[in-house]
Amino acid sequence: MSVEIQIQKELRAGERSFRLNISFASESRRIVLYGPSGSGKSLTLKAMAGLMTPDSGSIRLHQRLLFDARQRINLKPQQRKVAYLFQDYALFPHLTVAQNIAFGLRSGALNLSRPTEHPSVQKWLQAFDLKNIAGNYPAQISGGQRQRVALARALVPEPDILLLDEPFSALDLSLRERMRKELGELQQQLQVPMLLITHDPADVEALGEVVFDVRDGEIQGQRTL
Amino acid sequence: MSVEIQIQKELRAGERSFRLNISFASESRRIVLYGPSGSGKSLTLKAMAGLMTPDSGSIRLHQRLLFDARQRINLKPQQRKVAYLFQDYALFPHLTVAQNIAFGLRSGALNLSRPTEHPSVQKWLQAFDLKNIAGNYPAQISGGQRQRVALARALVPEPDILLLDEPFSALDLSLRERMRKELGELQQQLQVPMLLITHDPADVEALGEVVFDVRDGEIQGQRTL
Amino acid sequence: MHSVWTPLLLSLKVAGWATALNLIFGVAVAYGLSRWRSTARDLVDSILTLPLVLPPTVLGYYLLVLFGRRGTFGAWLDSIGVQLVFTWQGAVVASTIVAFPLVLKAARAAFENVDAQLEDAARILGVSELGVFFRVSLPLAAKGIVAGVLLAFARALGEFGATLMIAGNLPGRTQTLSVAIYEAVQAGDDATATMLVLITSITCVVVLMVAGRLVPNRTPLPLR
Amino acid sequence: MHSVWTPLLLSLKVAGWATALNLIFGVAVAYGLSRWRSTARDLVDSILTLPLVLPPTVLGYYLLVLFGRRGTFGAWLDSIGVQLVFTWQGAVVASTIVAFPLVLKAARAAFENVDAQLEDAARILGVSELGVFFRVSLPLAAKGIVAGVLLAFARALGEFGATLMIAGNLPGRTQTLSVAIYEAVQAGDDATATMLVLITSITCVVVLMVAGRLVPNRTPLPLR
Amino acid sequence: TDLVVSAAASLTNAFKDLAQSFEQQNPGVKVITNFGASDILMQQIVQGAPADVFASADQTAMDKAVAEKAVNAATRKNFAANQIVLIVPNDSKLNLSSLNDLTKPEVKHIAYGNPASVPFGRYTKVALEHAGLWDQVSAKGVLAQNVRQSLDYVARGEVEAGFVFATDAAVMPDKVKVAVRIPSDSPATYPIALTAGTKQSELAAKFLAYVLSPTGQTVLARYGFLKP
Ligand SMILES: Nc1ncnc2c1ncn2[C@@H]1O[C@H](COP(=O)(O)OP(=O)(O)OP(=O)(O)O)[C@@H](O)[C@H]1O
Ligand SMILES: Nc1ncnc2c1ncn2[C@@H]1O[C@H](COP(=O)(O)OP(=O)(O)OP(=O)(O)O)[C@@H](O)[C@H]1O
Ligand code: MOO
Ligand SMILES: [Mg+2]
Ligand SMILES: [Mg+2]
Repeated sequence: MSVEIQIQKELRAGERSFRLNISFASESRRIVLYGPSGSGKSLTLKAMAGLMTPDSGSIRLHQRLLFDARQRINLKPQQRKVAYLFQDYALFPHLTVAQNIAFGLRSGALNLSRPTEHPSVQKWLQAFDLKNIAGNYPAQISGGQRQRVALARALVPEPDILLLDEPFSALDLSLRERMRKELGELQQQLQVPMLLITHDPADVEALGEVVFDVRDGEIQGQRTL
Repeated sequence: MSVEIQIQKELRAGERSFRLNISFASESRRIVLYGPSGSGKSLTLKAMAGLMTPDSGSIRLHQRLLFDARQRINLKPQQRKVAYLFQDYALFPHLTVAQNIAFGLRSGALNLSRPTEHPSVQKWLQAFDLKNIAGNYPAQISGGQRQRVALARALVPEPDILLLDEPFSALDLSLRERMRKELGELQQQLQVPMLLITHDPADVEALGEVVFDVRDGEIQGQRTL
Repeated sequence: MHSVWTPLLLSLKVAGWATALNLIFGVAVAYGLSRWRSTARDLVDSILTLPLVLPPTVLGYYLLVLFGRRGTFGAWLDSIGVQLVFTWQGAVVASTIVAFPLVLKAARAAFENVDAQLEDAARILGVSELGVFFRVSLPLAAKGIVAGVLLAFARALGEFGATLMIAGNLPGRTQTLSVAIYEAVQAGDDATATMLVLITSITCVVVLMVAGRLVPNRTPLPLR
Repeated sequence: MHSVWTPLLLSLKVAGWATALNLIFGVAVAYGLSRWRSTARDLVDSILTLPLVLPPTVLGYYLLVLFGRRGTFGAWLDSIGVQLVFTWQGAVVASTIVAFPLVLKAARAAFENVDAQLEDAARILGVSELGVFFRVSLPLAAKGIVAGVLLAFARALGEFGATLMIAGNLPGRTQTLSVAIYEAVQAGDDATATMLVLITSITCVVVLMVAGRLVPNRTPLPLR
Repeated sequence: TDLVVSAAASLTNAFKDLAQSFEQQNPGVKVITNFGASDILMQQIVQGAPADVFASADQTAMDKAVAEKAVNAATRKNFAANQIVLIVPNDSKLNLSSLNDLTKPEVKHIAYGNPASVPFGRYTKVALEHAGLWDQVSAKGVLAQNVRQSLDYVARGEVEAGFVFATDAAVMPDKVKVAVRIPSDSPATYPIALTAGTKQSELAAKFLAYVLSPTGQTVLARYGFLKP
């Protein structure tokens, strides 16, 4: 199994509580999570990335155990080697577009000194049409530009899995198409699984092999395309 | 003319500069701005709301002059009576969903004391399916929930114009349809102009009468549906 | 040695007043400075930091010159019946001035950290500038401001250099805990000094901890 | 009266060292506290604020007892050839301790204001905790930290109570500007006092203004 | 070589002068003065501060230093004396001419040193106890931390009267005037001694001898100090 997840989590906020109880497994390398707003899609991705610790269950990626409540295994986000596109981007406001994209290329205490010269930064600046804003700060760019920067930043470190939370929602149709193609090619080339949250049927068609329907915190169904 | 805008602005960021030169006028009450990422749609809305001061030009709403560079007229955001949905929501992180929605109901130094009891707050909590998260803080809700809260907050004060920057981008299809309907009805009822930025052809079809194509900071064309 | 209650209560009264005054003035000036777009801003800010850089005794000396019966300002105060020298009100003035920069700097940094877009969002919703201040800027800056105010409280509680100068050392009337501690240490009365130091320290820790809890912490619990 | 240069340079040396030490320790402790999930956290924080609440002279007395040759710690320092009493290094220790809470509180408030999601974003990108600290938390907290550090510098420049106790008042060796001002005021030498006060004030304003400009201000220009 | 001399604050001007002339007579020697309240200087020395000579404004501080074995008791000598005086602002209209006048209701505040911690306060207390006025006066007391503060309060007219050393009263003849001289049967004598920890006792002893020498005594007399 390339991805195997089976987790429970109770979230309390104010008087309300939300119960997440997700379990699915798939050999497919192109998985789409589909479901209404507030159903638990983003939380599922967060659990995989190590940003949310489930109360119980386990998460397995290829044969690697990322999380297991019973065995008390809980890899740090750093060790999980995932690419994660935050639904609200989470760009570093104090770094330029190029520095944001290059961020994951160094794991130590210093930023890459000349980010625009690094080949993979160049590649994604080119691919996502960000060249002319490479020196700008996040506050100086448009919504769609931010989303593209966030995606490029996530993809640069060449991860073991791609976790993408609505990666194209802020983009116009032609850009969407172009980026779908880029992303599809990257995924093929890296041969890593991709978990995608989207509301756009065109994304499902172009990038999905298996679609899991999420509803009220549970997987309610599964379709293979 | 219900909306008449003709503005110029030069934006510099780092070595790059972007020139905004927007001019259009329309009697229509349902206007869509359509165009690729980074073309100047959000900036145009910001200029109308009074968050960006153009270098030259003027903005007129019904017969009211909101901005005129030559006459040195520049109404404060407070005086413009616009509803504005920020592309990135701009929810108040220290207030609950209900308090966020009720924010514009009071203009003084205090928040409304029992926001959930106010009829228009109740109405929008209901209409946008936010009832059960009314007491939660923005950090505790999902992306789509945030977008709906932001939209409800903008609509509550019953404004003279609706400026909506991709209001449904984070929503699933069925919710989108439902909200389109609600919004269309509100607009009809208030009889105020609506300026909508969207990438979704279904939005254009359902809510647009006139579509202006924005490209590289300029209006490049106009279609009437 | 008097009972320890008299100086303790006096200290709390003086520090409490000084803190309250600084909360109002410090926050107001900080907000003004953080919105003021002018190159003179940093100069004014630095000048307002000076009470911190002058040795308190020296500051107290200048206050005495200013507020004393023969000082220009003091003569006027005297004529309206206000007496600062040798009164606890004098101690409040001294402590307030000494602690002022702490609130100012903290509050200014906090205000400048508030996302301007949120303030704009409030304006568009028709909320007055006063409303923007009280409903957006202030609550979002609260954490930083409270940190500064607590520092100011501690500093006011510990102030004795300037206080000693202007409020004098009138046992039971203007002898604050700090002054009493100073006395005890000077007199080599280590036992009393230690006891007083413990009392001040405990008071301070208790006040800081209670006050720290009064600010609602809205940071959501992390999910892990 | 010596030339004013000697005490001025000495003051800058002492305040500079004290500021540098506080920058390192204050920021480190603040970061630790801001990440530490424990109820003891606020207690530790309040206790670390105590140097502010003790009258400096009293603090100086305790430092003297601790670091003096007869003190446990002082005896050990003596055995390795370090002498703090009557040396400028003693003044550094005193100023550092007195100003420590200013950096601590400011830095802690600043760190707690940093969006935790941004730190998580960095972790997911494989960046080590050290990298997260230096590349995300620290730059985003910089504004608040700098505000605190500048306060600490001003406070260290103005410190004389504790300094006088442990470092003494040795012209040319431990007589800082503040101590010299104090002495001039005591001696009734108003002219010298005023001159020295002006020098300190100008020095402080200049240092604060220059330092304030060293931090890159990344707030984007508002569009209006 | 450096010689560190810790001397009472009231000796500031006189000892600066002495230090200078001592340096002239002994080329290569640098006298480093450390002026402060006698009790603070004593505490510093007790805690092992590297001072060589201690000159105190009264016997109590020196006694404590001796008891703590911080000074070499054998070298202790009285080298000067001072007088406690009651001063009033120059423009005072109260006509105070004896200590008894301090009980007048017009006299609201009286400044003097804290007997618990400063020598001139201890002298004041002794004198007032002697006159049987301690209780009445201390009810109006404003405790100064040192002579100068007491002097300053009087000079500014913040208090109606105050006690200071005669040597200090002489510093501001245009602002304060002496109302009462305390009878000299309770003289304020200043002791000096070498510290126990001095590493250059020879040079320190030389300085001590210089203070006691006719030249030294002349200098002290110039600043208003009396013979011990
Ligand atoms: N920190 C939190 N504390 C409490 N409840 C939370 C928290 N984060 C999310 N929730 C709740 O959990 C549910 C699932 O949230 P999640 O973000 O996974 O939704 P989603 O499927 O991604 O929706 P969307 O498409 O709107 O982004 C929502 O009802 C949300 O309100
Ligand atoms: N504060 C700013 N300073 C400088 N340039 C800016 C600033 N804000 C936006 N820009 C630039 O202006 C251009 C138009 O931005 P705008 O936000 O209007 O785009 P948009 O049409 O809304 O795009 P999107 O669909 O991606 O949100 C972009 O190229 C952007 O980089
Ligand atoms: O000379 Mo003293 O020690 O201030 O009384
Ligand atoms: Mg989501
Ligand atoms: Mg936009």
